[in-house]
Amino acid sequence: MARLMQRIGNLDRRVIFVLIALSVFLPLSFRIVFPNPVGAEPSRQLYDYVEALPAGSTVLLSFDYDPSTMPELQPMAYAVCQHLFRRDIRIVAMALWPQGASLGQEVLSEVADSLGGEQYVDWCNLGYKTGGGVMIVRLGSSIQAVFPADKDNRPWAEIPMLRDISSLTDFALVISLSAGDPGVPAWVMMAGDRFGVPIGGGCTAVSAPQFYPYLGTGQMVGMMGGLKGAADYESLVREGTEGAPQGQAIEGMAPQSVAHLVIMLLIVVGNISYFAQKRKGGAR
Amino acid sequence: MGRATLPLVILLMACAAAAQPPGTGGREDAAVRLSRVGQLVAEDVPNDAGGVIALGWVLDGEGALPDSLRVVRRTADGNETVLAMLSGGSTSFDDTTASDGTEYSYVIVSLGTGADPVFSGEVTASSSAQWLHSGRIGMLVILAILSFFIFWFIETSRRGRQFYIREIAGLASVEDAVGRATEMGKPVLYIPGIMDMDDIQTIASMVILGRVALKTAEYGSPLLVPTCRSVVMSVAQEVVRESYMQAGRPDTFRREDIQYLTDDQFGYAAGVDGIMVREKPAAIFLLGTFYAESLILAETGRGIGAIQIAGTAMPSQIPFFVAACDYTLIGEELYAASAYLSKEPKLLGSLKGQDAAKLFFIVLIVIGVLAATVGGFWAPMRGVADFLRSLVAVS
Amino acid sequence: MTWEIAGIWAGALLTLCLYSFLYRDNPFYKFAEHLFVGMSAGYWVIYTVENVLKPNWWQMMFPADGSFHWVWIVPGIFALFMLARIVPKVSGLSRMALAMIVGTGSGLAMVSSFQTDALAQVEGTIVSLSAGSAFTIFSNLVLVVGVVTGLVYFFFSKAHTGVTGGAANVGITILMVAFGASFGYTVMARISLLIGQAQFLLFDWLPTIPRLLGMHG
Amino acid sequence: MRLVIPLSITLITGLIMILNYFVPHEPFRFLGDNLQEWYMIVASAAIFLGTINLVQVHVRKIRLKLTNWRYSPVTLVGLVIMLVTGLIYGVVEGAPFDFLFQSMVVPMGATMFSLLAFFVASAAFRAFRASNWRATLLLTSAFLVMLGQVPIGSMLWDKIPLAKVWLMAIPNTAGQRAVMIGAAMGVVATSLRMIFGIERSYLGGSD
Repeated sequence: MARLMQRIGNLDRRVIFVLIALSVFLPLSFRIVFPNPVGAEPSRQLYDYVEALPAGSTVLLSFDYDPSTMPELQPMAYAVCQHLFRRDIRIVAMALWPQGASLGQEVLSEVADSLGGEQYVDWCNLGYKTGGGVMIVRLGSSIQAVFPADKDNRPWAEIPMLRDISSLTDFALVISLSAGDPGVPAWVMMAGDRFGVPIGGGCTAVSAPQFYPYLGTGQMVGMMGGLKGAADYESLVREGTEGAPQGQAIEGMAPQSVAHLVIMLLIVVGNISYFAQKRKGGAR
Repeated sequence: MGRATLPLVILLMACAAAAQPPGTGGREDAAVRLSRVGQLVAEDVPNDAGGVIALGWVLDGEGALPDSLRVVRRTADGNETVLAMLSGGSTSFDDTTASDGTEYSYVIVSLGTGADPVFSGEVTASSSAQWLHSGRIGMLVILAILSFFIFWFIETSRRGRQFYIREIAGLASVEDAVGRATEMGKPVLYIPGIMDMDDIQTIASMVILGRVALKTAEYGSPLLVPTCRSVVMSVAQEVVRESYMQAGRPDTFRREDIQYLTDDQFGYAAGVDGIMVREKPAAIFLLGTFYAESLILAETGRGIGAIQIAGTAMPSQIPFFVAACDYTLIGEELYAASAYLSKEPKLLGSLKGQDAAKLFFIVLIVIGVLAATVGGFWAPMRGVADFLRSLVAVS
Repeated sequence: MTWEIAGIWAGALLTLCLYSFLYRDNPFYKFAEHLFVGMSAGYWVIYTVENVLKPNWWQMMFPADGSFHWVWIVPGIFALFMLARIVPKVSGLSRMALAMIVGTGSGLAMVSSFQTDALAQVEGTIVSLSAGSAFTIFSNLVLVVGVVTGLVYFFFSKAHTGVTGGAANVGITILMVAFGASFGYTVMARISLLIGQAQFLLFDWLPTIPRLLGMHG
Repeated sequence: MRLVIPLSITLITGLIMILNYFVPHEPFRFLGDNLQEWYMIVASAAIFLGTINLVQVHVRKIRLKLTNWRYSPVTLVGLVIMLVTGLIYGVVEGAPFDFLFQSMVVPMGATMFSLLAFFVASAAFRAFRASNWRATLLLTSAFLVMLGQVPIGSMLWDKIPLAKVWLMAIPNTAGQRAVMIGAAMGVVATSLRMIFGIERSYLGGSD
């Protein structure tokens, strides 16, 4: 028994590598999906807030990320857009990052086609503007001044859904999908604290901890953190309405769960073999 | 109306409008009434190099949204210039053409097709440059105090005062790591991080490289230094050559062992991994700024069984070095390495100054927390806590 | 065999070559590694010229309107000093350029890190231990004790014995809990990188094989 | 003493950057802003030094037939291809240079980055041994946070995700803050030593 423990103790790294490879490639190739119970997580707070919004209100969705953080933030965009269209809430999209505008356009047009949303009536994309927080302050007084026309240069006046929108306070909620700076902090400081607009958000797993304090103080009404947050929102949207397509985040959660389990098991096994050897009178 | 009289008419209307208190509407009975620019404020932009006056206003809601707003500036001697034509919804404008010290007065005119121009009230301001950034005075004071500590202790160390420095495990083992490499006839690998010579951790790493090179020169084991930046390569070559000269072994210095790989973060990681598995160094130093590639290097280094001494001030990467390396210099310990290895009086003195600075912050935090806690019951103490916070707050 | 498929195949094969390193060093890894170093070095030279040297220097010195701004010669001279390292005779000149880089970097680092890493963190740590629920008070206490004892751990000029020793011990303990937490937290981000590459191999590359065989089969 | 000029340049540039931060008034704003542009130009221009060194090292390897010299041409060819396509076709999207970058360099970078998934596991297996009570704390907090990240964690006990949030919000913040404040003191001291020429080894010695 001790020899087995000793061999496990210094297991060849390559066995661990094979285990990790399998735990990622297998669930992906067989498209396995795990149930994803959503506790009282910040992602649920955001879902409940959007669920409580009156139909016909308008939400500002800001795409503040770029292709390098798509794996975590693009599934959030799909989940949020599906939820907003199902609640027939109108979406005004914009971006604080240059590539965010085209990423947003991709998501909005795809989700709108599948759920019958009509551009310029149910959603529009104002595109990217530089300036970060400073630009948001100007949005507080007049959005038209900052975005005289939308991403495809269609003048503000010719977009029917924007007729009764003049400044940030006309939005029922602002959701920022943020990969870093400028992003959620700029929206919370400039739009939330200064103009009192409710702020929701989605961010990468790495930057989630620094936004938890905003949830505590109510400066944010909810937040999706990393792939887990995206998967939570996806499962909540699917619970709310049947027939919603299976999201990418949920598919990503299966290999994540298996890989995490494998690593945790390795730690446990490593310690068991360590203690077994120690009781045997120190490492031989 | 001739061209010449137009400004005159505007002037008259400006006086007429100015004479009237804003907001009382008035005799404009044109078809469409434009909303007037109210609460106009003009002030010098603070903490700048001068020459900029910031205008801010709000459109009173009575009239229609003007198509455009004309910003008019007048100097004391009466000549008038139109600074800009803004879109109807805008509520602020920066006049960056002001020259310091001259008094300007500003009027904003709401314009709309088929409607009379509506004039705002007139405000005056002049721009100026500030010599000291008002938001950063607290920081300047604290930085001056801490720098004084550091220089003071460097001075006392110059006058012969001996300073104690505690044991730092990672640095105590530099000697026997290089010794072990020499016994096994294997090279020593020094990885200075992936940032350039403007990064303070890379500068600290170059200083430590000089000390490590002294050891490898004495022991005679090869020293490999793959770099991710060209400037770091040339500094490393210079520093190592100097150490080999000081150790009296200029002949064993091999410039080709200090080579540039690529500026790419992961290209560099791939290249260094290749060097590790082929050269099989017995001792590996990872000192400087690292990002995600830290664990790629450290875990490969452990795979070949080398002694690894790592050090970085990147909080996100320290956990990976702690997990994969034998010794890890955490944050400030990286900057203390040069003083520890050289035992030079002025460097030990500056360490003593750093400790004094940390003590200063500990005292500041403790007093602040006590004040904030007691402040819950006794209001003036909350003032103390707020004062301390404002001291360290920087805008 | 469109360019697009060729690109996917090149990427997939090089991916497999680099993954072979997990087994052990082998000719495939050596090939991919050397190619990666060469191509990325070449990429960064072009990137630096196109995105830094041209817009921030050349076009500033010779703007489109044909005028000439002499002030931009100064960085040009320092750049030549830096490149003088190639010529052994005058390589001493490179010290001037080096001194400029180190001086600017040190000055910038001193003020920015002092503001963001020191003062902002101290300001954030001055919290009340009497407000909020018992749980918040406990959390704030752990936060303040953690920061203060953590700083004591970093004391160099005093031996970690007696009171400072005790405080430093508490400090390093909280540091270890912090490192454990942040290690555990980033596992998910690292796994999602592998998921991304797995999806590239499984869903972008593999499907091209039947299409290729279909064409030739 | 030949080092006087470089050391005075370091002193002047260092002071300019500090004064630029505290004094918005004219000479320092202009000098400081320009200096930040200039030093980036100088540091970027140095990239040619590295490329020349890379070529020299590999040409020497081929000439002397050192171990693995057969792979050196691969690096040189890769370098030349990217330089040539970059110069001829430019960096516009879809051009050969961008195609080579997107289809070869980017996937190789992503693959090296993804090696971390394997190395995180092997590092965790070996490092997280409860050898002493402090290592046990390190192991437990990592274990708890990992458990809190995946759905299974919340299924076991719904407090686990909250424990994860607390571990990340309080001890992790405290630890990171202590490291950052300490490191900032190190930065201030090191910068002062550099700017005032107390530390000059980076300039190398006599020539």
